[in-house]
Amino acid sequence: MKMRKLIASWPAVRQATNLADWRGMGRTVQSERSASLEPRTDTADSVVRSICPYCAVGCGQRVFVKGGKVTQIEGDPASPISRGRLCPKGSASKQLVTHGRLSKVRYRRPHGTEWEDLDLDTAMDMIADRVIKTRAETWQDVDENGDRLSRTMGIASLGGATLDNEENYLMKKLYTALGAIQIENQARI
Amino acid sequence: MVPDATPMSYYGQPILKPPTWKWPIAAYLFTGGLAAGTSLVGAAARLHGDRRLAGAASAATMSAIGVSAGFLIEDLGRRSRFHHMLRVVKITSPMSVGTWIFSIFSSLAGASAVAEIGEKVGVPARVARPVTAVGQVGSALVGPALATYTAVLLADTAVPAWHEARRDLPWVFAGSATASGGAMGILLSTLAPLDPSDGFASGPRRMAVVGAALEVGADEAMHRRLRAVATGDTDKPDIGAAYTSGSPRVLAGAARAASVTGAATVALAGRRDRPRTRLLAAAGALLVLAGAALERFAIFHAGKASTTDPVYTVGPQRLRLVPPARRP
Amino acid sequence: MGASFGRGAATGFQQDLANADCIVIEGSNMAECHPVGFQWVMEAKARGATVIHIDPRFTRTSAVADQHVPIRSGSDIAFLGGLINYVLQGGHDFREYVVAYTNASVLVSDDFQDTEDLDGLFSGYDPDKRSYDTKTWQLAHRRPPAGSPAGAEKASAGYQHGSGGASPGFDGDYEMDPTLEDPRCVYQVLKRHFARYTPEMVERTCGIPEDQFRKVAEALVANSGPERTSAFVYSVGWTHHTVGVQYIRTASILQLLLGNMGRPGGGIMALRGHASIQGSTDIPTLYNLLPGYLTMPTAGRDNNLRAYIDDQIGQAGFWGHLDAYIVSLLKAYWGDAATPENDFGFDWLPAVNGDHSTYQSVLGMIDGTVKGYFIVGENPATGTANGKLQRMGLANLDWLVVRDFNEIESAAFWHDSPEIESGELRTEDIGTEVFLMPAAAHTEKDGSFTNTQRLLQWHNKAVEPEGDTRSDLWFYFHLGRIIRDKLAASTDPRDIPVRNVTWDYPTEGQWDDPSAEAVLREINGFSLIDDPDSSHGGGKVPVSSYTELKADGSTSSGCWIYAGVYADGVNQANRRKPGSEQSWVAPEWGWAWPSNRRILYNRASARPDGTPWSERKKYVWWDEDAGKWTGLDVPDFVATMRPDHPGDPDGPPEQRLPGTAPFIMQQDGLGWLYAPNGLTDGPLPTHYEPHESPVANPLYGVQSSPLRQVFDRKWNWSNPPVNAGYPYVFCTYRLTEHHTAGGMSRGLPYLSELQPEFFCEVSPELAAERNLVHGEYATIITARSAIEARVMVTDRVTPLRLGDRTVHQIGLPYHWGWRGLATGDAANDLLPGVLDSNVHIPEQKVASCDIMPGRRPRGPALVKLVEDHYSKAMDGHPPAHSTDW
Amino acid sequence: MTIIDRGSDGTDLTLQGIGTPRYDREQRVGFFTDTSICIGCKACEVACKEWNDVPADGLNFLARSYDNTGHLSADTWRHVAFVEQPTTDPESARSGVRWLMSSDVCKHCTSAACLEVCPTGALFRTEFETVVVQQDICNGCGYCVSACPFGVIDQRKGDGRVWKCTLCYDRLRGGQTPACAQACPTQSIQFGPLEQLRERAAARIEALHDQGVDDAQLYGDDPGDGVGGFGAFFLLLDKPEVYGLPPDPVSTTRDLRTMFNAATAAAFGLLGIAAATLLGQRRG
Repeated sequence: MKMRKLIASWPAVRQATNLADWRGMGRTVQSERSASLEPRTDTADSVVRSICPYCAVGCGQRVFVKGGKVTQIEGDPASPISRGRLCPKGSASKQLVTHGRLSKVRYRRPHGTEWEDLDLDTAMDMIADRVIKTRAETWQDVDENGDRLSRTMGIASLGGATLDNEENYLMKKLYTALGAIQIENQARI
Repeated sequence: MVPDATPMSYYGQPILKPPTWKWPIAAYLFTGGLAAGTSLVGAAARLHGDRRLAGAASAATMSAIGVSAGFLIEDLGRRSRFHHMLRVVKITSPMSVGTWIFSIFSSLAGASAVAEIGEKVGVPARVARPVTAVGQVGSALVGPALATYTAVLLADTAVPAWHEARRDLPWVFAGSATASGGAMGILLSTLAPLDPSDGFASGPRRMAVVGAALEVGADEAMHRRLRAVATGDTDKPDIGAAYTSGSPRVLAGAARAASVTGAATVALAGRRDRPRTRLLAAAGALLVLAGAALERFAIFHAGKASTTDPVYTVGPQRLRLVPPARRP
Repeated sequence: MGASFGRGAATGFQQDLANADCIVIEGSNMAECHPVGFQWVMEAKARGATVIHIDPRFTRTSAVADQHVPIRSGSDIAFLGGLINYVLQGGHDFREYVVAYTNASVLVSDDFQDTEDLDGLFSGYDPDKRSYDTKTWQLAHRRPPAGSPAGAEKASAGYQHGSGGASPGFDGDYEMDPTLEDPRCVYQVLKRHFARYTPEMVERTCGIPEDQFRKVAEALVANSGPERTSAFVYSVGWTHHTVGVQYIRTASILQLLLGNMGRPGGGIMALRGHASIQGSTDIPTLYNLLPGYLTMPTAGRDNNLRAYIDDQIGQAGFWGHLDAYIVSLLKAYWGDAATPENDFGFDWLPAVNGDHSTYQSVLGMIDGTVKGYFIVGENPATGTANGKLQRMGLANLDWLVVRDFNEIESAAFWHDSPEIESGELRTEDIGTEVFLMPAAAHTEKDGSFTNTQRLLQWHNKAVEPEGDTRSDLWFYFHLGRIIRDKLAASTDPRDIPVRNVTWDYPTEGQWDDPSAEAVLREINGFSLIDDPDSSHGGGKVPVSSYTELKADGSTSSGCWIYAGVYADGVNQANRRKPGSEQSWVAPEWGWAWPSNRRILYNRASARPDGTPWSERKKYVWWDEDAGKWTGLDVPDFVATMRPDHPGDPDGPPEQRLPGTAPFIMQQDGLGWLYAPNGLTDGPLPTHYEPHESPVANPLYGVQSSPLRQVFDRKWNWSNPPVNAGYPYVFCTYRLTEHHTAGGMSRGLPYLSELQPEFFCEVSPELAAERNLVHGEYATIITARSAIEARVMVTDRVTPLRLGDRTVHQIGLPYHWGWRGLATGDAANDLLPGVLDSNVHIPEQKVASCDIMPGRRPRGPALVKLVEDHYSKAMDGHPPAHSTDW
Repeated sequence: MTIIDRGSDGTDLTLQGIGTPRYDREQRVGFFTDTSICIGCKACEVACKEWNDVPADGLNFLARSYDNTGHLSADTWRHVAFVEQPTTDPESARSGVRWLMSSDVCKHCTSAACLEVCPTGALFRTEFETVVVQQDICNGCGYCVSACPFGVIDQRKGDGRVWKCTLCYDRLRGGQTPACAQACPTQSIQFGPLEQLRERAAARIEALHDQGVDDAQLYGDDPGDGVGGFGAFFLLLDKPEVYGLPPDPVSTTRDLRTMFNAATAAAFGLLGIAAATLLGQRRG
């Protein structure tokens, strides 16, 4: 029986049986794979509404996920701003989030010549110690004419425009509680 | 300066993609023609009753077929899928038609060769003999198609130097196949000398000479036709220019020289099949074979050359177009 | 924007550009840098609008514009001033609008002296302190304003109220002349100020032929008035100048005169570069601001909460509720620890005293005062002006934390940088300890961006981050948690705020991510009165608008202008009602601050009596029967205030403004043509040459802005102006294919192959003059450094005729750096650190340079080339203080 | 010029014209690329590559204005061309320069040379009447590469098979818009039923001519051209060759009859000569 099916599926035979396309340019030569093709977005586990991370137009993006991996990022037609469209950078978002990503903490010791490994929790602890130490060493209670400062001029921070509002909020709140005031971001360049 | 896009093209960039085929395909054009020509010699010998020459020719044909198949499969991007060529019978594709011609030709010639061998190892003559004859003559009848379909294959492309030569290429290839067959006939008969009394030996010589003449004549006609297709460009005035520089020019010249001298030498060797003339004829045959092969390579390279310069594509097309009528 | 209208943000939204009859794109290359937003300009063009692009280069925006006007980088005020002069001389202003909604009719005090009188300086200039005393700029009042004494001695406050009105202390009770005849009224002051900005002067200063200038002027005038509106679009092409804020002021004045503010198809569209740069100024990771454009306490001035409030609270308009906003913020920060008794923890806030912007910090690193540095999603080593200065700072730190997707230049400087290559730095000598932490992408975390039209849009987490990759929310939450644990037992008073800060966010997921929604709820704010019988059954109830915030500590709000983003307990930023299923204003997609208004000051889209200016430009109007304002958008006005409301001096601050005052954040509710406060460098924009210009100032004796901030020191010397050593002008810009400093694009194959190499764009004439060969290399040199670029000789860059001399301009896209796939020199290495006095933004869009064919030298020879060239330009003199020029 | 005879149901084949198999279900879809509103952003190039996982093809600075892609190939299925031209038109508001931008793509021809010459049936006419290479069939014979009059399709190095735009065949089967058309910020690339696109293009060209843009021209909208009309046609602002497009492309299959006749004649010629030269001898 398998042989008969094989013979019947041979396009040359199908040219004879399906005279509409006897020249062998359409359905008769369509392979099994082509006949069952479907877009990977249809077979995604989930699609998530997102916003492009690049510029401030704020284009809507749909992120398709399968097996815990991002399989496609394209425009969100529902967005009244972008109407489903994207620029070259926005269209490259899938590559941005999947290509060449650093996934391990890198650590360089003072005067070191190489990157070293460092596990995340140790790194967090080391950074916290350094913040506390530098803050203590450079704390200013009052200025020269006795006006309250209660700040450290030893710690600075740069960045925020590519971050979420919530991240900016926690950063400003933590730095302000620590008395670090030299906080800046791309709004100033 | 960002070069102003010359009106002829986009930064001088070719319009077409160069053919992906490499030298094995050019070689196949020759070996295909050779197989066809040789099968004709073999069949004639078979009909003529000269079984020794016929057997030699059959062997030669089969080896040419083997080499041809090797070339064809070698050039494929995905060699393991060579059998996909038989997936469909497509009359709009000269390559599909050609594949079926090649298959039919090979199976007939193959059957004949197998039967001949079979006879030697015990298959009764009354069974083997007819298969050998019918196979060989059958394949010979398909041979000409095998020789000329490749011309249609090249012509049915956007390659200017090939498409504009579509009326002449088949005759060039036919002539070339005839010459090759004749030449191979001469060589076979020198290796396996015929009975001098038998006038057959002069056949291959005549075939080689007439074939070469046809090849050279058709080639000249092709060049004249290509030169008639103007491009409107100054340094490459017509499509014939594809043959006037680089390897096409060298190959075309060599092909012409080899074919002509080869044919002359064979002609000089005359009709008598004597030891002295046999050597001369063999030398001529080799030259004729060389001429045929070089002719194929010349056409192959000229075709590629004509895709790398947009002049050959845009020029003729623009001259052919009435200046686009200004819409009201 | 803040000084002119009361809020420092885009006044409209991108879709509204489709309603414009004329769009002027200047200081922006919208088709390349905001291509998907540009569809709305194409929509306007399809409806017959005129699109004009004014840019030193002919770019992809110019290719589809109706008119491209090549302009000399750095001369925009001369051009816009010329347009203002054209409007004023011809009386083309939208008179009814101007008289009702701007301070054109207000009289300026007698002792104000204009730059026309003092050859480039305003009255009140103190050359030693290089600042102005704004006493002489004030407007004339019939009676002294309540609160601070009239004309109090005040240094011109910086652009503190990015989004607030000018600093308080005034109210609307002015001496006025509605006929605009009185020589002391703002209209006439304006007329005299710009009288010399004639079309001939514009041609001599900007290199714009007169016919081109007139074409723009006529297009703008023809497309303004009741029936037609014009829009301006700008971006960093304006802000990256030492007089950047004044560029925007000039456009604001022009748009006010033409009556385009607050109206559909009008306004000024500020296009921001990063996904949430507007968000990062609203909830500012900035030194001088607290969330909602509240100022950081200033040492000496704001010694306690009462002083802080009294100094800044507005007499009228919504800045009148400053107390409610600051108290609500303190309640959000300190929670229950903030009580009326301890001034709601006001003293736990650190104080600022002066400019602590990023250049001061970098100089601090070089001088050793700044020891620790966090770089979060930014790349200063190539993205900030004067890359070498940045890298020298990084090399002198004790420790550095970089959070990004890969090893960007700012993380690799210690083993791979131009200075390592030139030998100025050696890896072993660099003592900086570096932590490079992988950051999560937008698909790996929940959160909201605020885009260029003040719209908060939520992006949902799609996948979990892998390996050590974490979101920055995770990083700061856990860093805060660890620090608080380590300081839990501390008795040191400085650690009190660290203990009191509210830090108990719920965490979720396999990496204990703090809930971004919880943070947004805190930003939105709660009413804290535990009202058991309220519909929400007591407990903290999200406030629905900033009008609900109280000053008695009964409400909290992390950012008052974002109050309402969590109205009714729903994350409004995550609303996704498709555009096709709602009006073109699309109010139910995301949430725009303030209070989801899409066009600000939209009261001005109606006549003083509340009826629309025209049927075609109807937007918001007074509905007599319903007794409230209505229209296509949320009215930017007190909903029920009648148009003929006279203004109740004793009522709440917002009631003190009359019903005809569209600019509700301003003290007087008027659009400020003349800005007596809010700007450090003058009430009116004045043309000054860029800090480094090959041309002398044709209008005034003062060459460049007297208040520009310069740091004359090693690695930051300036090119002397009008100097043969640096004869050409260059400007930096972006391309569609790459993103800012390249961190998010030069590592991607699909983008790198579109623009693989750093190139410079030069005109055929300059190429001939300096024999630069198309496709080959050229070296561009300034006092800071020399870089190499492939040469693109193109007609799209035109030499400009300024009177009898020609100015050549060179275009440099600044995306490149030495890490990633597409590598090259960084254009920012050429630039000096010279800042605008209002907002401390460096001048990155114009400077002078020289250019020569061939590649740059490698190794120490590079430093020698730069130094030799500089000393030749200074003909041997040592580096001079650039403020003397 | 042979008119492609669609015949009743396309069964009538004349060697002159090649009927196109008709699928009852789907309507023919295609692209209309209006280059007059293209802003050269290359979103189409990236969106195409991201959807189809097309390999990147090298970092090479071409110094051809903003085009560093060069041309269509096996690894580039959308290519944006940039042409800088000095304008002599005094009235033109531009400062003496015009910058043409156009996103090139496979034309999905009505009479597609690649499809017609493909010997294995790898290339086939889909139910949307687009032309697609079936990667599980193609054995890299390369015939289509020589046959394409536009130089669109090409063999991929290291892979051996040929690749080109599939008009997002898988997306079409899911009822979705091709990736490039969806991404295009100004809808210079418009996707839809071909008939509709042709009407839209006619109206657009009319409007442009009224606005005095005289050299605006449609390229590939005429079913009577050498390839029976394009499935992806263009509105250009200059002659096609300025963009690297052939002015009068032809699918050589239209001359197939003459070619086969010539070959048959030559074959008989060969047979004749052989017979004459070899069989003319009497034995001994």
